[in-house]
Amino acid sequence: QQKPEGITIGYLNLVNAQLVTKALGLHEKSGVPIKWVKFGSGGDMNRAVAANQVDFGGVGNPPFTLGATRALPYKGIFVLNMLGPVESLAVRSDKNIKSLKDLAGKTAAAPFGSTTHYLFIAALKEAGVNPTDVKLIDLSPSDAVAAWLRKDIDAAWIWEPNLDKIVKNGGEIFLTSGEMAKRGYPTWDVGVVMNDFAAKYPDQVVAYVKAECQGIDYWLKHPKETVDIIAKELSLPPEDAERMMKGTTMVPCPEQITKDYLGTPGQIGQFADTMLATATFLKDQGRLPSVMDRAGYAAFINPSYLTKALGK
Amino acid sequence: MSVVETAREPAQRAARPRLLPARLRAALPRTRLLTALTAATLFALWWLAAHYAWVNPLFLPSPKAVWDAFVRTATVGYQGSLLHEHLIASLYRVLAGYTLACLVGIPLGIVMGLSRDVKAVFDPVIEFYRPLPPLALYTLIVMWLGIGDASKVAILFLAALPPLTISSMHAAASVDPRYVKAAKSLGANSRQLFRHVFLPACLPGICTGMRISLGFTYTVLVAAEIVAATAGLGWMIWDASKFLLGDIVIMGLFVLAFTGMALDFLIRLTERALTPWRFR
Amino acid sequence: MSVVETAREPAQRAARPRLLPARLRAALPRTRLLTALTAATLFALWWLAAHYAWVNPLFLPSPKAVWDAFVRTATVGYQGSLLHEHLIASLYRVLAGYTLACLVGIPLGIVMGLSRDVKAVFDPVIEFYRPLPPLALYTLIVMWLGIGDASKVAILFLAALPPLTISSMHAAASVDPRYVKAAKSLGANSRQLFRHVFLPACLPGICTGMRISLGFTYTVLVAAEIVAATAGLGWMIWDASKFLLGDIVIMGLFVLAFTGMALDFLIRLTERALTPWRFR
Amino acid sequence: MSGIREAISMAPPPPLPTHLAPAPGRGRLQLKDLSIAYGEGAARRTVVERFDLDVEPGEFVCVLGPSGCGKSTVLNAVAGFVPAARGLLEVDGETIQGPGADRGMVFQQATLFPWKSVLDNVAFGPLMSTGSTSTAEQTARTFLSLVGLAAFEKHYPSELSGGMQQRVGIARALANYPRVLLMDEPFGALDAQTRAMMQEALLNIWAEFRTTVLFITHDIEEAIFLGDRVVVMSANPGRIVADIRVDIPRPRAPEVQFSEAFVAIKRECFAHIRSETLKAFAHQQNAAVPAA
Amino acid sequence: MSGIREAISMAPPPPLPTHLAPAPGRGRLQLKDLSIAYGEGAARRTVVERFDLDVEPGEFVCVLGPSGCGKSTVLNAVAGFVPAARGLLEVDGETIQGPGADRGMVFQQATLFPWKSVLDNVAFGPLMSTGSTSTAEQTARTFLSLVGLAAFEKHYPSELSGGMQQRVGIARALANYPRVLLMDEPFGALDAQTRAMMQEALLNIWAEFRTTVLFITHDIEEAIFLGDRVVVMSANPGRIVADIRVDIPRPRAPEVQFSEAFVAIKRECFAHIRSETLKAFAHQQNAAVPAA
Ligand SMILES: Nc1ncnc2c1ncn2[C@@H]1O[C@H](COP(=O)(O)OP(=O)(O)OP(=O)(O)O)[C@@H](O)[C@H]1O
Ligand SMILES: Nc1ncnc2c1ncn2[C@@H]1O[C@H](COP(=O)(O)OP(=O)(O)OP(=O)(O)O)[C@@H](O)[C@H]1O
Ligand SMILES: [Mg+2]
Ligand SMILES: [Mg+2]
Repeated sequence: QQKPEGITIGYLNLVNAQLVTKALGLHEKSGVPIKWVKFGSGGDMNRAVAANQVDFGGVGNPPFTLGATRALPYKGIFVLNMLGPVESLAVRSDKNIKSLKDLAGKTAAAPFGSTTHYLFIAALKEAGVNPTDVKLIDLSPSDAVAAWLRKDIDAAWIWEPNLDKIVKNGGEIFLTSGEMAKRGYPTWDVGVVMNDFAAKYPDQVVAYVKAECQGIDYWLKHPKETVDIIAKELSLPPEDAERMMKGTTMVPCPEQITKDYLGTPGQIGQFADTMLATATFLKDQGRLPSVMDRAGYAAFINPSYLTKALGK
Repeated sequence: MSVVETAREPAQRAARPRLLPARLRAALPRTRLLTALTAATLFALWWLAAHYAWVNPLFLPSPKAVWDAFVRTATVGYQGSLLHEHLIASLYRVLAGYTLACLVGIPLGIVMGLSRDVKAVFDPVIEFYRPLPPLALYTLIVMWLGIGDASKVAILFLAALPPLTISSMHAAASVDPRYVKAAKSLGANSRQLFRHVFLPACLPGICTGMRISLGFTYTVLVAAEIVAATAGLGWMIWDASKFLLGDIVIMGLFVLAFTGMALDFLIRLTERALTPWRFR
Repeated sequence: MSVVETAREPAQRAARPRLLPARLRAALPRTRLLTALTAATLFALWWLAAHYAWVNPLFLPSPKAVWDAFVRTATVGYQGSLLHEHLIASLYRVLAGYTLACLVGIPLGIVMGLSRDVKAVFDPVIEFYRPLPPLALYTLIVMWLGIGDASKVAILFLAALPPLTISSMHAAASVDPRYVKAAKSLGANSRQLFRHVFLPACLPGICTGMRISLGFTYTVLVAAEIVAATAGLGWMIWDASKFLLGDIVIMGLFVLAFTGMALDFLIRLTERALTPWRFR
Repeated sequence: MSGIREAISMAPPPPLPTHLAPAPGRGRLQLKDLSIAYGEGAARRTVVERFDLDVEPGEFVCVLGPSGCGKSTVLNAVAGFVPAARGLLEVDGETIQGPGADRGMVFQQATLFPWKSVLDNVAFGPLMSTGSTSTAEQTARTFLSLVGLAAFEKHYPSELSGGMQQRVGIARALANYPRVLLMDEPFGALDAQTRAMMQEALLNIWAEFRTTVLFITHDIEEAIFLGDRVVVMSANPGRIVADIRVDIPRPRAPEVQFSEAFVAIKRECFAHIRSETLKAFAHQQNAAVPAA
Repeated sequence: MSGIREAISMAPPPPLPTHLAPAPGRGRLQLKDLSIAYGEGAARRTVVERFDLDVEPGEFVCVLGPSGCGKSTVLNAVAGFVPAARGLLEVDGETIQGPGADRGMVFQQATLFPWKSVLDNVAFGPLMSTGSTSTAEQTARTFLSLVGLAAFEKHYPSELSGGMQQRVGIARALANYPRVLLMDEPFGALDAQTRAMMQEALLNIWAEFRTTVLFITHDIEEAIFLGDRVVVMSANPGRIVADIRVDIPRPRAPEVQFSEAFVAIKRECFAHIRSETLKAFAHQQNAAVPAA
């Protein structure tokens, strides 16, 4: 089995151990030239996948569900990160918002198509609030800050580092993505590989996952150094980088193949359930024409490379 | 019939073979036929590409799928608004931004054309911001004007302004001074000069600027609507593209294109109405 | 000095009071002074707004912060590329798309101007896609051409094409037939006619189109670079705005504006070089 | 004489309304020791120098001269567009301060407003002074009939031939009842035949409406055919070198050009003009020869 | 005669190189029973009818006629731009098939190429035929001297006066050694004095370079002053109504216009032209009167 001439890795504009892997050059150690391409959103990543422009990538659960339902040729192979307080719903502290019900009639923002958009609707539904009672608008995190400062919006479910700007300007954290995960709505980003690439170079995929696992280990063992890496990679102040790290959960590789995450080949874990839930949500939203069953989504998760990498 | 040939043209016309009877030829001029043929060919290619899946159907849905999306959006709606509501929301923004730009840009341009001093003040400002992509300005504008229609209208306004101002300026600066002389020697005072001579003399140039400006403004529609919109053609396309809804995207593109052509046609009519002497 | 007044102008000039000695007046014409004054006023306003925090510094950083961002980006870089690397990446894309558009659009436009049949085939296609916002096309283009430079160049190409084609078409269609007649009666054959008469006669119109087109192409830069770029001014601004790095955004806008004005200047020079007879 | 009327379908002009009748004795034009200069500082150049001209009310004076000798400059000074550097400029004893409706102007290219109909063009002057559209249009109709173009009132200028446009231009200038009519090569852009027609038409109009006319031309025959006097100017700077009375009785038919009196005056003008022209050409040519 | 040479600073022309000497007997132009029509179907209108003209080699023939009578149409037919509906069109016995370098053309507006220098404009014809820039430029220099503009070879046309432009236009046409020179009101846009200068200059050039000339004009004096023959055309459709031989000896000075022979021919032409013009005007006016 030969090695590929080069590998294109698409990575997301957010904080996780992949930045460590990139900064430490862990993939480059395999000797294959690596091209790193940064994507602003999972939607852009999906487009690149559809155009067969990357070999590896990363997407959040809504774009992954979307891609799976529309049969994009990729598989989820490891957990990039679980989203905790790095993504939170912040509300205006002086508006006396005690429960989600108090948001009725207020204007709130979330970037549509993102994990927070999904969580926002889910949270409202769970609290018995009709989502249409809240004026939910599509704003990117930076625009949400601008709108917040102008007092155009009273709540926003966005992520760091912009979340902090809202909190510092009269906002308070009301609900975090981590809490939603505990209530059964986990949100995550998953690393994916293109089907063609995996079929041609399975060993390379295993090596890739192995290197990612090293990055995760480094993150967990050397938080201080990681802060510096992240700050440098994203051109952010270290405080922001540190806060963002704290809000993001890295799952050690051995844990990833438990039922709470990917599961094992043949017995896919909770990620498939999340996908099904997300698909149902998107369908309700009118943004997905149809929904597959759980098995359909499970077929898009392939933990076998990870098990091989872990030597099991 | 080329310009290179025009010198011989009128007489040669007589020699052209006539394949169709006169009445049919009048109804179906050659160029119309060719245009129709082009459209038909492109459509056929699209149909074939979709039918034989030469292209991923996610991005190039079949004509049928696009038509279905059209019907669905027109009757059921997309994200809570019917197609015509999206259209109206967009048209309102475009026309509001454009009209405002006309109200500001045309007088400003005229004054700039008349006075070198005023030009010296405003010209660098306009030349400076003109090359800036509207997308790059957009967070700043949200900050100033919020997430309502105001910020969208402002982006469209900013896009519409430079072509209007620049062409009004040129129009005003190039008014034939002989008309001014003639009017003065006929006893016109400054106010009369402006109203009866200056303004109509500038109108053709201003109309051209209005046409260019409207076309340009229209291409900024999506950029203007990606912020906090809940309806609008541009937003619909943007939103649908996030969710890989190719049929909605293509359908939206068609609606945009036809609306754009219709607006261009309308402004040509306006031009005719405003400067009838040029079309006699 | 207004056009309305031109009729009396030359003689009145003598009567103007002279406040500055002749040499100073020559070096500092009134309009230059006014322009400098405008720039200074705007700068002062900016400084004051930042200093007294009239505007949230997240969105309007102080001139000092912007300058620091400039120095930092120029020496340390932003996201792995130095400022000049961002600039070069963007210029490369703009010029590649634009050059391609010139290579396609100018000949196509000329042929369209010469032949009604060719015009009938291509005109509707161009008129159809012209109003489409580049952002709306972007999903499709990324899909066709991927995330590399090709898709960015393609978006810029598509933006550059219509103004070039349309103005070349008008230029070709409005070549004075008397020149053609003169050349023919001097014994020019078709090839010579094209090279010695037709092409130079079209050049002024084509140059105008080239200027308009480059200006328009430039405003599409951010839209072209928002997908999967790793360098480029447009991408830098877009990426920085996501992280609310106002200093980088504003710095980027300045670089964009100055580069845009420099490109415009360059194309004016080219115009002069290509059509020297118009500048005597 | 009847030929031209028929050819350009001019009805015999309606009798002028009494208020239109020329005020006798109005329209005396006096230029005394007039000098005009262009430019500033070192570039200042005197274009017209020591120009003396007295025009009687109702007189038709033609000014001849080589190109660039300052004919238009003098006319523009009378019109009030160019100030005199020195000397006196008076109409009926009033010093000329600036452009005004009392001096009507007709230009070489008919400067009709393309955006106004023929009627509105002619009504322009009356509208400016009275402010009433209906009065202005009524006056305009009278003058359009006078130049034989009543049927074209709804046309735009671009729909008329060059000669017709010039006739509208004349009507427009006359509709203001000017004391002096200033004409700067009004027929210079017309072909020879149209030009001849227009000359006859102008004389017919002037016969009805005896205003003072200052008429500039390059064409010796035109000057003699039209004028009571022909004034010949020199070049660099423009001065009067000859002032010739044309004693050919009116009304004049085109055939007068073959009369002895006509040919005699023509000979005289020709001699003056030719020497001035040769001087002017030599001057021009030398100025234009490149340094290279 | 020396006046004009000095005035436009024309050196006495260099003796023509031998290859430039006019080929004797070349340039016979024959139009027989020529008819030309424009338009198609119902709109087809015959503009020129039964036009017969024989021009000897080296003869200077002027065509006079009212505006719109078809003068340009005939010229365009000879130039090869407009096909004949009927009849014969021959130069030296060869039927005219299309435009060609053997028939040089000079237009009313000098159609110099604004993007070429004066030299390159004149060199255009030779360059087209020889393909060699240096040969072409050499020829062009000869002809520029011929028209007295050698010093202006590097200028662009827009930097020249109207009269100079026309001289370049003539040099450009001559540089092809045409058998026939076709001139369509070449001096129509010039002022009277420049026009007179240009007429003299043209006669001087033609004296050196005796090519056949077909010269169209509105101006009776111009036609008589220049031509060996004056042909007068009627309007609607254009036919020849008079063909008058001008027996005034050459070289002609401008003063010939006062000679008896000249005035006699002028009278004759005038009578023809005037009646034709009145007809043409009446026709035009009726056609133009609006339905409204
Ligand atoms: N606005 C001006 N500024 C400077 N010089 C001028 C101006 N107008 C005219 N001149 C110069 O004044 C001189 C006389 O010009 P003017 O137009 O009066 O001549 P003209 O006799 O009317 O010529 P033409 O017969 O060509 O119309 C010319 O040398 C001209 O170049
Ligand atoms: N290309 C054409 N198509 C149709 N009719 C034409 C065309 N060119 C000329 N005509 C008509 O043919 C007639 C003669 O035109 P032509 O230009 O030969 O006249 P002319 O004698 O040169 O007039 P002028 O003295 O005004 O130049 C006119 O009635 C004109 O309208
Ligand atoms: Mg003049
Ligand atoms: Mg003609």
